Amino acid sequence: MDWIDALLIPAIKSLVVIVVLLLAFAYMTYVERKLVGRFVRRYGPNRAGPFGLLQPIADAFKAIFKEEVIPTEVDKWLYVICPGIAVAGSLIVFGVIPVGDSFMAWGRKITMVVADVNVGVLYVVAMAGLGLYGIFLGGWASNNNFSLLGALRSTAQVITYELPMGLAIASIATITGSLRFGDIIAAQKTLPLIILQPVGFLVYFISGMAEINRSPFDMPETENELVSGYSTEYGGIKFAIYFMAEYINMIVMSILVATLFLGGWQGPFAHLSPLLQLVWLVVKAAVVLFVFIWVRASIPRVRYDKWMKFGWKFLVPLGLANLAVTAVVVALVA
Amino acid sequence: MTATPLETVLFIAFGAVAIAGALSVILARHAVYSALGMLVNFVALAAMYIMLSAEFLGIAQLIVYAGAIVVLFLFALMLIGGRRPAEQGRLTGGLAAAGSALVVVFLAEIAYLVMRLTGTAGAKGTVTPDVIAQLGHIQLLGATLLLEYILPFELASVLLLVGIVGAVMLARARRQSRQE
Amino acid sequence: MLAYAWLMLLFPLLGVLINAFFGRRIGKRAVSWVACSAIGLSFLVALGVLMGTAGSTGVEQPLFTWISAGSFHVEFSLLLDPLSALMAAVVTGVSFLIHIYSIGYMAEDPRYARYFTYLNLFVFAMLILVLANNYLMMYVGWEGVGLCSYLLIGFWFERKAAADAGKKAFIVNRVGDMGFALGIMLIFAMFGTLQFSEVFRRAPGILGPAAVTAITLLLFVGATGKSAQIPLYIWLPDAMEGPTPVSALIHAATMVTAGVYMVARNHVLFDMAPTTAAVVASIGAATAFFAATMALVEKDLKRILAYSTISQLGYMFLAVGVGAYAAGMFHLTTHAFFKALLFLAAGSVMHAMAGEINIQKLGGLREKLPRTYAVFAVGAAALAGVPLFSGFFSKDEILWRAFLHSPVLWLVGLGTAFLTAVYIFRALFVTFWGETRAEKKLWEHAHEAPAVMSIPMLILAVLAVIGGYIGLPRLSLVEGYLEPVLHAEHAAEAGATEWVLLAVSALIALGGIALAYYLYVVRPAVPANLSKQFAPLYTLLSRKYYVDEFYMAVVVEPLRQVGRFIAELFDPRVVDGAVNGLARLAGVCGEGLGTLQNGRVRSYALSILVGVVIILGYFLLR
Amino acid sequence: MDAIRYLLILSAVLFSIGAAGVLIRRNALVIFMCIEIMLNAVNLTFIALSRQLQSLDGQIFVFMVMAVAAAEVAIGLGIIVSIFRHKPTTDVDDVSLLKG
Repeated sequence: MDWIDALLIPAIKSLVVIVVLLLAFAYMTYVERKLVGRFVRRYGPNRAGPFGLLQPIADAFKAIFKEEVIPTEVDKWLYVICPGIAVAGSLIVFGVIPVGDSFMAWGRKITMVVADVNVGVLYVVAMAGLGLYGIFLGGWASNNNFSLLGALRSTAQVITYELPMGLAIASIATITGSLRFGDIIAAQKTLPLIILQPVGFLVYFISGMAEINRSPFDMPETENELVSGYSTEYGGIKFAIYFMAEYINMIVMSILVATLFLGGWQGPFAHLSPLLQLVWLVVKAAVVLFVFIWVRASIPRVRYDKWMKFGWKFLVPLGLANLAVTAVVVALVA
Repeated sequence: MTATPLETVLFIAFGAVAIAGALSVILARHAVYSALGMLVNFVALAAMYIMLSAEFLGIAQLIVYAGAIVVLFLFALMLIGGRRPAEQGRLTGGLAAAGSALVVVFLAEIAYLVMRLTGTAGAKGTVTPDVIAQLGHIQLLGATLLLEYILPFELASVLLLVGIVGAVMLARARRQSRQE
Repeated sequence: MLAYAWLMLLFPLLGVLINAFFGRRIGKRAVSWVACSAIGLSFLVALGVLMGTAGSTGVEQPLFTWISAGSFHVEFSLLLDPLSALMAAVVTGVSFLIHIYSIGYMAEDPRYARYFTYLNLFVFAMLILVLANNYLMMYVGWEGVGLCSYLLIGFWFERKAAADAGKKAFIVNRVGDMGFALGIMLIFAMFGTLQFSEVFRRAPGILGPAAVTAITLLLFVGATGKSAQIPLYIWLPDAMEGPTPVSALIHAATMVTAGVYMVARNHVLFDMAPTTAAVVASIGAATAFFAATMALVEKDLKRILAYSTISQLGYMFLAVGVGAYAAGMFHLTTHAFFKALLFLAAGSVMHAMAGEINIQKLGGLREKLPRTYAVFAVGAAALAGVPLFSGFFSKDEILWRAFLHSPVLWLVGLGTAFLTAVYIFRALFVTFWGETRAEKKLWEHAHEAPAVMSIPMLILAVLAVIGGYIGLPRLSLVEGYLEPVLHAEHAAEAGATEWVLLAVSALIALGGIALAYYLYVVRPAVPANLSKQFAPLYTLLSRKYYVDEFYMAVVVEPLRQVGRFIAELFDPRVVDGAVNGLARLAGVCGEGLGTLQNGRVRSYALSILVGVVIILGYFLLR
Repeated sequence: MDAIRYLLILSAVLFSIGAAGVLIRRNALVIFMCIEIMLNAVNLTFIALSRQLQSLDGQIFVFMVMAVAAAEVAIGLGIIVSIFRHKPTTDVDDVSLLKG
């Protein structure tokens, strides 16, 4: 193994991933606005470019050229750095998710994952926890009660829903016998895990939506109670970066759901071409994303205390029961 | 054990980060920055664990320490006056001086002890990094934990249960006293 | 069956545990079921063991290692041989009957469950004593039965007399137990083991005449305590304060015979010590006679029976003292039947008469309590040695063996037999014949006991009659059965002499009964006159030879003085002074050290660090 | 390069920093954080020696330490918060009811 394998190729892969994700973020905003518009019988963005396709670019310019305002009473250092932490946490998660099998290029076998590590799924959980600090500390640094409350809520919510999520992942690990994404995908060659783990899927899906603070579970930024939660004091490019983190989280979550429960890049004829594998994954993730947006457009926001109760008193026990049943069944079958 | 130059560089880098984090815990003006320093320290240590072929423990370090414990600390900070200006609290007086001096002596003693170690002495087990890479760290650790150390493992789970109950009781106290 | 012998111990233990922990909750019915079925099952096992051990010289059945410390090794093992099997069968059998009797007798008692717990515990301890294969285990059982005896004598502890009697029994027994314990220690010192079989096997080689005499004498001291022989008999009459079934079980049939059993168990040693044997025989004979004289004038029915028990135990010691161990065990068995019967009958009288036990306030109960009267008469006949009743055979066996050994002992025994017949029929006549002297209310209220009480009495009555036939001189089942253990030499001459002696003792018994009939039925005034005429003798007898007073003056009072000295001077000044001084010292130290505890966590942490640095430094510089 | 020594020294340095923090800070929460630093320094020692001795036993210790630390933090912070409720301070020197 020389330095090309050790450093250069991962670096290139990372760069590709980051660029793609940033682009995907930009057009996710467009897609979401379009879709939500349709759900409520509006058009959505349709001014900039054909079908409003240039709208994200316009938004980016607007954010970049807005005046930089840093309120006087904030903790400046943290206030500036926190959006970065948030988006880094979102991006870094993607490093362990395979988007395809592998292909040959320039005489090297290149796997379609930045690093397929042994404990990949746990890595995802750990990194999601780190990204949280961006929101938490950002809210605190803003020196604003609404921000702080939003930050606290966000943290509590993420910690709460990490538990059922972990339990669902444990069920998967029990069945596949591995925490490596490669193995988990391989285990779904014949049957996607959603068939074997319907309850686990449900638990994971709900927890996932809570993890990424999606409406109707966007407790940290409930406009009618907290103005805009942790991002109240943020504007311009810094707000855009938070926004970016949120959408990237959403994309990553959809890909995680697709990978863990829907068979990942596998599909009919997927073995023919790496490109086809990528397409399968994107299609599956798109379906999940569509559901995310659909839920947002259809269901009103829940109340915070009820939402926490739901997590602790329903989802965690459900996840535990699911894990117990899974363990017993696996022990009996194996 | 030998290390490649890349590993050496990374060791030194992470070590420096860990020390910087630890120092900022005790030197930071505001407790939130202390917590941040602690977070940095934990993450650096997690990276070192992974490099020392203890991947699972590295990730567990991230999840448990960075993901939960530091968050809990920050929560406690927010609950008891996160908005207050910095606590003026590094210490003054003889106690601190004596303490610092003692710590230096202690460090010197340990350093002397470590340097006096007879190199790579000690029984060599069977779990080499190659074995770990081959069988998987989490699998090995899981087998050891659930076969050889099942009793301590169960005891740890009981301990955690006690922790949960204790935390709930401490949290309930307020609600009751408010009702009174 | 022998393999299951441990069940014999298990059942009573289970009974104890169940009744001790749940007795108050499960109700009286369940308590009695548990207790009685425990003993009943135990009895069945004991019967099986009795069959199983016939002809064997003994099996040792290790259950577990009890103590293993260096060279000191004690197994918890059962010794199953004819001797222990016979004793176990008698103990469990009689206990079973008395348990059932107790259901009726104790029915109204508020501490019902506790009573049965103690009773079961007693059986458990007694079986340990009996089945022990070593001295230590036997000692445990020995103390266990002593404890139960204490608890049961003082069962109605609200009554001062009962509490005092319990204490007296316990303390007097301590004297004997100390002798026993010293004997055991001596044995361990000589042999290095406490296992019976080992000790007996090696005894001829190791023990000199002096050592064996010392050991046997010490063991016999223990026996005099438990079996109420001179000079330690004084606790037994007082023990009658306990519930009557307890008197029947513990203080007549089983526990008090433990001394006899122990001597029989150690017959190898006693055979080697002629001096001790002579002492045992003499004390036995003397106790038999003196206790009988005291029984002559006693007014309390139960105490009459208590003196009778002491007297009969004297017979047993007389038997084992002259080497007739089988005869002693035989008498032990028959005595268990008829004495338990007599006590139960006395209990039935008390039950009928609301606890009245003074025979001078009874009388004429024949009409009211015909069944009780009948069984009491059977028991009395057996005790008196009326021919064809069980006591006749066993007592005659002892007298004959005593005659072979020494005519003097035989004469004393014969005199005792006469007195026995007189006092027991005195009790019978005064209680059941003539006009009643009871209070009218009591008299009208008197009623026969319920079936649960009378059936055990009937069974015991049958046993009291036929129990003797197992030991007929010709048949000699007991002797033959015990032979593998005791190696009793058969008396060679079973000719004319034996028949003459048989006739003599029969005549003596009948003569005694006749005298009692004359004195207490035909001429009731005569005894009163006699007591006036021989006032000093009467007083001497009725004051029990002033033995209690003698002990009071010689032993108890000096001890009290010492105690008072300790309590008033030594304890407050020296002991309390030392304790208080230490406490004050601790207080002063605490005051001083308290300044270290300044409540500042960081200074504590600093102290810890100082310690760490010092310890590390020590290891570095070493 | 004898990496184990440097790892042990690093661990000792971290531990000493934690110990110093306990001694020179007043804020109960910061002291608590310092204790966590010390625990982590010990964990590093365990893992380094586990690698050196090629045995997993040390890592089992770390696992247990993590479990204990999680319980300890939950309880410890609960205690600190409830102390704060009674007496609004986080200065350990103000909490000295157990003074001898």
